Amino acid sequence: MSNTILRVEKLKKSFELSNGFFEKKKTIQAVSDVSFEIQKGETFSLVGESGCGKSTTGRLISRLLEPTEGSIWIDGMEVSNKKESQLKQMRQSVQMIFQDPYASLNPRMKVKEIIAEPLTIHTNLSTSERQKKVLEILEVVGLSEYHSERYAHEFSGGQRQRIGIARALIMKPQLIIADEPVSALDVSIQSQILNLLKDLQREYGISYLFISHDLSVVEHISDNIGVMYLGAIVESGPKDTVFANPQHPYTKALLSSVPVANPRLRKEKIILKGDIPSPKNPPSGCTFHTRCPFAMDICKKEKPKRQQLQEENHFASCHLLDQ
Amino acid sequence: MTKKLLQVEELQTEFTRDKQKTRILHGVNFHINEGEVLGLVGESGCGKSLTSLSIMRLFQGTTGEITNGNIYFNDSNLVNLSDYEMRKLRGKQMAMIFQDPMTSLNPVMKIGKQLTEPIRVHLKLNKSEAREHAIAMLTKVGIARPDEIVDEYPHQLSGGMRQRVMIAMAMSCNPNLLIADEPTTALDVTIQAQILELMKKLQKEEKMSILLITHDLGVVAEMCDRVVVMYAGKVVEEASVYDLFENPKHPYSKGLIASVPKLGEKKDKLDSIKGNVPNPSNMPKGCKFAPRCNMAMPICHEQEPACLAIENDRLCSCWLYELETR
Amino acid sequence: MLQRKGWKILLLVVFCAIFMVACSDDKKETNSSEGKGEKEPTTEKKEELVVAVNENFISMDPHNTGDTNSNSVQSAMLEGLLGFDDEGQIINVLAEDYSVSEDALVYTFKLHQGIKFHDGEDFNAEAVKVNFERIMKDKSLRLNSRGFSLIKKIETPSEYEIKITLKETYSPMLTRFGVAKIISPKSVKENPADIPKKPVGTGAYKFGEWVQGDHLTIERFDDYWGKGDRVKKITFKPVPESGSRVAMLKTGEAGVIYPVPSQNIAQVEGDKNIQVFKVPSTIAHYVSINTYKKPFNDPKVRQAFNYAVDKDAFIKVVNFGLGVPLDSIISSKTIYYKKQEAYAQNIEKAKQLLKEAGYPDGFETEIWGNTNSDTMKGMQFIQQQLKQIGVKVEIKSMEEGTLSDEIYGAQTPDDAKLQMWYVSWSSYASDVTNATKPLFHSESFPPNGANTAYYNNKEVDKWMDEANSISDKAKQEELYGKIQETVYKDAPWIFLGVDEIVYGVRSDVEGVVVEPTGGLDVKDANFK
Amino acid sequence: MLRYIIKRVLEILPIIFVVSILSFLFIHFIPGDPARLVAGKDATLQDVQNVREELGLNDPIWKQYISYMGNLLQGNLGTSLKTGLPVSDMFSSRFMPSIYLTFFAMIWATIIGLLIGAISAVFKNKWPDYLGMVTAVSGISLPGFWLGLLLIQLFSVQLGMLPTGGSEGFKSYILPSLTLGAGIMSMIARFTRSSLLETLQTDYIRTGRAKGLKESVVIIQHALRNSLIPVVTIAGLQFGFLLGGSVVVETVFSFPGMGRLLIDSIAFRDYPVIQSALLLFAIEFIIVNLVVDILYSVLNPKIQIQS
Amino acid sequence: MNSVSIDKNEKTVSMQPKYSPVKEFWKNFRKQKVAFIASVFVLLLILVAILAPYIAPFDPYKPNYDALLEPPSKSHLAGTDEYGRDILSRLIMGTRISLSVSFASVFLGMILGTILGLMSGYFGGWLDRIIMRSSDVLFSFPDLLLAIAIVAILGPGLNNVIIAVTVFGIPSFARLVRGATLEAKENTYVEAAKSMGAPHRRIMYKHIFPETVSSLIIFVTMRIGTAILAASSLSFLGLGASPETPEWGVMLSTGRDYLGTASHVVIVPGIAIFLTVLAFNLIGDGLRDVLDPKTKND
Repeated sequence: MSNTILRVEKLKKSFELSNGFFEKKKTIQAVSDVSFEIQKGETFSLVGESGCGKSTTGRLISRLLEPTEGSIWIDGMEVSNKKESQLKQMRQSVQMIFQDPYASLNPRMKVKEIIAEPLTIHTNLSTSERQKKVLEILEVVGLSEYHSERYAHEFSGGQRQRIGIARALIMKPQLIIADEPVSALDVSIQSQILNLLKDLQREYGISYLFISHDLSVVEHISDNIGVMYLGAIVESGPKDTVFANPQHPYTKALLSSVPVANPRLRKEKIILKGDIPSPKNPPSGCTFHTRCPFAMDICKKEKPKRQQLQEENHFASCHLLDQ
Repeated sequence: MTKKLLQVEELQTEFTRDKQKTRILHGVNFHINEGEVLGLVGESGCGKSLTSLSIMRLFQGTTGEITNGNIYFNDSNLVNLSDYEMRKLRGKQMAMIFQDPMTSLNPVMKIGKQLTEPIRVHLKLNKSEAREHAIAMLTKVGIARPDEIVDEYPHQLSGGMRQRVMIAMAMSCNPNLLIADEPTTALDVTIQAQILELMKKLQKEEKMSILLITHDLGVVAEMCDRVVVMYAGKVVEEASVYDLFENPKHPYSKGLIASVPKLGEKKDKLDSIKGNVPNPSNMPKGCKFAPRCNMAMPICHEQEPACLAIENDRLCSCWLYELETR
Repeated sequence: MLQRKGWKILLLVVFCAIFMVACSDDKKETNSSEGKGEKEPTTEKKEELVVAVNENFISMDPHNTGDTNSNSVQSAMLEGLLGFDDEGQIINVLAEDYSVSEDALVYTFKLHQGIKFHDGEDFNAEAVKVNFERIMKDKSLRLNSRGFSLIKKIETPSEYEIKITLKETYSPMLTRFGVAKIISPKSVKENPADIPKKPVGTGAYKFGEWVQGDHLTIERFDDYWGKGDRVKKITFKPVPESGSRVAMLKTGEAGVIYPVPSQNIAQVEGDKNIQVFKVPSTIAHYVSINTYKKPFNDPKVRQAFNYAVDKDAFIKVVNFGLGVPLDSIISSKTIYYKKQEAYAQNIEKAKQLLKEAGYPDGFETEIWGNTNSDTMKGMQFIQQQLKQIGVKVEIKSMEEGTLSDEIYGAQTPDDAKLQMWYVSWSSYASDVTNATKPLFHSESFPPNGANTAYYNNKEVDKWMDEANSISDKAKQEELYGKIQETVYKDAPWIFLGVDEIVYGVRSDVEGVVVEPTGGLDVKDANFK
Repeated sequence: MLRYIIKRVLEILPIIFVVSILSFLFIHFIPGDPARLVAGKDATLQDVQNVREELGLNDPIWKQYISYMGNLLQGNLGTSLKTGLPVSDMFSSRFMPSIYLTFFAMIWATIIGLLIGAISAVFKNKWPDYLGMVTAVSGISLPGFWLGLLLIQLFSVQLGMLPTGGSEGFKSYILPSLTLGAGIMSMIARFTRSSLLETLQTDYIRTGRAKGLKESVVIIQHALRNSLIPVVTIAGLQFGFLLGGSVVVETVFSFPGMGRLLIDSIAFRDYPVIQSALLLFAIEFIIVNLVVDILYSVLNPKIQIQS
Repeated sequence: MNSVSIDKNEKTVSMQPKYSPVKEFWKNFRKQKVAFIASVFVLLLILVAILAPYIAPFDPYKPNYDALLEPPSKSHLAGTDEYGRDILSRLIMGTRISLSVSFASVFLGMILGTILGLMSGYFGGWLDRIIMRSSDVLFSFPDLLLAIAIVAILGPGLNNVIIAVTVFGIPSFARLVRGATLEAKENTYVEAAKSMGAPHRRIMYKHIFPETVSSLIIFVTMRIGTAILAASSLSFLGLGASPETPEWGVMLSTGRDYLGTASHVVIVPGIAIFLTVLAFNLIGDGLRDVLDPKTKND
């Protein structure tokens, strides 16, 4: 168990919306049921479409948001019930990388300041010591001293994302939460960053919580994956198992929807009907039943339970599995 | 055998800022046949969207202008048409859909009104006829309750529905050419699959040509007959979709295809193209791809290669082949 | 969706409605103003006189009026037992005759008979009694505190005779009987709330309409008991902007304007259609100096100030050359006025006096005043003048309410922060008591009166008290002569000037008079 | 819709309540004793105290407030300390002229402002734009009272075309509303311009052009309405500015309106009048903003008013 | 670290001169010709304000009762006023007063408003509600009345004018900064800082406040114009500077009686106010074009 860097159990998050004084409050279930764990040095990916709660999950784990229910253990320590002042340790060992390399770097700070910010917050290092560390880490992510004196917006997307990675790396974290780190990048740059992330993992033994909507990217980088739909993980397991043998109809549809970059492999797709329901009023029972091609009566009424499948660590929540 | 519907020749487009002209398109050449889906791929900033805007001549409110080249569409040269003639074409013979269906519809105008606008202008139908036509179009693009949707506002629809409305609007006057600029980029995968399916179906039914602009090679592979690859304001390669994916010629195309992670493909490391896309105001000399090219030769940094036919229906703009064919 | 459209229409309708109301209203008014006939030259005799004044009318309640303009309007409609002539001296009006007892406590009036109020009520002793009792009872009325609270009893020996007994002597009482206009007893009893809005009196004109802030109209009362021919209708308009008033007179839009702003006199004086009248007033301008405080407790300092200020320059710079120097403690129009030898400007002498007082290099002080542009101008003038003798004056112009709080907030002379106050004072020409006692009597220190100079001279106090307790005019004159002499020498003020009132009248208008108090008398106004 | 309005009005009530308390405190906080001002400079202490007693100024402040509010709820605004007239009477002849004045100012400012703004945006960086913007910037840079004085000098005194003041007839509204509206006109012009420029950059405008619509149709039907949304908000907010500005303008033009009454009453510490006038101003401001909100929802379908 | 695919593509960066925000701003601002001229004008005004006692041709306080209300002439370029004082000299001295009053009140208002706005926008919740509701209430009183009330309470004088103008500027600043804060708060780098455990103070100071600066600069410039107008309006109503002060509003106010007879007394200071406010507004406009990303369109 000591090998587990992150464990999340029955995580829930609801937001309250109110339009004014006299309106009734509405609740949005952004995350309704998420449980998974990540081993040291491994990558776990959360994959799903917009509004499925994958980013919210990432923010909950990094404690940018307060979980409504459930627990989060990081390196054996429960952090979900701690106050911000008690999170100093966790703030150092868990770092984040964000989707938009344009918005996640303060345009008014020089690169060296950006990268050194965690050091400024958490350590008492002198300027020169910080500078030294910054230069080291720049080297690691493939930038040079020369870049450190410049502002982030002078760089291209790929370089910026490197800066973001350098910032996450400087505290030598155990876990990096990467929220769509490559989806804003062009393909040729995307592959550079993916390679860098993999190299860093190998070098430093970092674990990643990788959040993405892109199944191809996820397949490339992950060890384990969790597929989310409307706030819940509907299927999870080792990457190979899930990709080769998806059990949940949503996973199947998702996999089939991905356009394949090979004209010879054009195939009949499972086209889901309709749109993703709004989390403001999620469907009853299995939240997927409105779009599921195999929906049965029971799906409308009962929430399916999470089930262990044949292969190790492969879970799914679907009534079909009971048949 | 097949008739060319649109032919773009040496298209050059420039923007002016602070009295300085920046050329974004450096002579773009390609054509679209009737009933064909042509993919225009490239990374951000390569000028693919600007190519489409140049074809539609949608430069109002910007400083963009076409400074050279010809665009032949149904035998008329769009570059020479008056604004009035151009307006007659737009929405009628050439229609366009855009990347973001959220912002492409007017938020304060009912769907019906927005849909009937081109119908009334181009087909000269009266109000109720236009409305009926609009409802028919909505049905055609697979929108449930079309007669209610026409009286709703865009924000009441989901992203997928909005893109369907955009498609209905584009298709309403039965255009010969549909320019789809990243039509599914803003959509989720499952919705993207729906929209692509719809476009395929409509293309077959209406026998129109589509110019599909995208950065997603997967979408290209799924949709297109032929592909044009652009880099830094120029076409670097043109080939049938099969040829391109199986045997890309230009080093850029090669790199691009290799760097995409593909489902089911197990690779520890992805191939990638080093460096970054050059800044349009600061283009490298010679072949614009040379600084990033693994196979660059001295000449590549000096002189720009011409676009040459290297096989049947294949064009490539690279010194590797130019030297070969010589 | 229909709902949305419905709303648009509703909004539109509301907008249009407001527009139409606005426009229709305007049209009506425009028509009526065009119909006034002033603009179209007609040979017929004009029937409406427009009088433009500088300020809004405050109230039409004659027992509660403090402002000149309201008073002017009232005096055309309402009459008192007594009244004032053009020089401001007391004459009989509704009273045929009157007498005052030796001890100055009992006033007996014989009334005119056969006079009717505008509402048809008879004028008689009972009516007077009702009026006076109203004033006695309601302490919030201005006149209550001015004499009427001293009334012990009112008797009506016959229908046209009334006898009033005071608790203590109060020499301005006669003036008060002139000020206290008599209104119909019916309105006092039945409609007291209407008195400030539409008074009913016995005067030559009866109330027409009053659109607050815009105009007030009075109409000729054809059953008036008095003599004379007069114009049918008079409209008073408050026009505070000076330039506008002048423009109205020039175009004939107004037949009378009052006052003519001094800086504009030149513009109208040459006009043959316009007559400009200048009338000396009872309005005295002065700077009261806190004699209780150092360095002003030394009369030399105060005299030095008086020598430092050039009164002629004051009149030229601040008053546009209008007015006369204040050469006593009261204006020349006030009864018992006695001219003193004025302090002529003499910088050397002033400096000498300061030196004698121990301030060879002057000192710093401050002057207070309200935010009127005239006051501010006057204060600046004082500042400039005193600078010549090395006294640095800081100007503090305060908003009226704040100012009165600062001045009257001081409960004892020790509390007073006041050093100098630029102010003016006016009282009825017939009422010398009010022109002296509140200003110089030691009982009148703020907050109990306006003796802001904290002038304290037991002898002067005694003279004033004596004059107040008798009805012998010759003796009074003597006493007031001594008072003027003593106080003027003591210089508790910087004596500046007495205003001249200027009013403009179109040449075809006659019978318009301004009294020294500043009241405009239009009851005999007519077109030639 | 009706429910929405009722709801909004209900929301207004507590604000009005707070405003009433604040304005009450505010006027009693200003130094100055109305009793002294009523009684006059020469009054003795006893006189002043009598007046104070008679006017109810000796009661504790909370008691005065309660009695004021009690009267208010019965529709009685109280009696002026200065004139002894009912406050409602004093308002009745001044309220509508003020409303017309602000209304005329608002209307011309909106129409001209929109026009200038739209022309400037359409001809961006060409001479109509420069001209329009110079007008607009000048409009907000002119001191209102100065402009008023100059207008009087020119149109009334020199040319004799228009009356210098008063509220008689439409003509007398022209100069004051011109003066009052100048600032707002400029604001609206500038906001319209920038808002329209922003709108013209949007995707849906491009869509409109791609449909083959005429440029005029694109601008008028698609762009203008969208750019009106922020303009309406600004115009609403500026209304408060108008109310404040009317104080100065009414003084300059000796216009018999609420603003001048308020100034006069403040000078005299006429508590009931100040209190009621402030309340009226606040209510006016709130109502205008309510109207703006409704207008906003008419213009912007995204703001759905639930019925 | 050989395994990391290093890419030091320095060329794309190094070809450009080193970026500096100040230089960039200067480069763009110089292109705003009108604003540039306006700022030269304002700089001149500031210079005049500093040197006022040395360049004023006459003593601005010294009366001359023999030369009242003289029209502009060779000796008195802008004529004399109702005490025969030289209007030009008063105008020059007035520059000092008008500028310092408006600068002081705007900067005070900015500091207080910014603190309130930052807190309101950043923390949200009840604090936000209280701050915003109070500013609503302030807004629902016509601002000039507020200023009148404050001056009435505090008494007249320039310092109190500054306080009054400050107070009625606070809500506007608070709103502006709150808006900018809400926007800046949405930036991912704020979230990034939070995820690193940065304390609120650091986030507000380092990440959010700088984002509000450009809108603040624009607003401050415009606000200075408004403050000049407000201060002179107060003076016009007799509630501002003491009457002998050569403050522009006072000059206008005392001069208005002579509009018909000696119009230069009113026109000259009016033009001074107008031009100064105009200049600040033009600078504000120019700054907006340079600093505000929303209006930047190529």
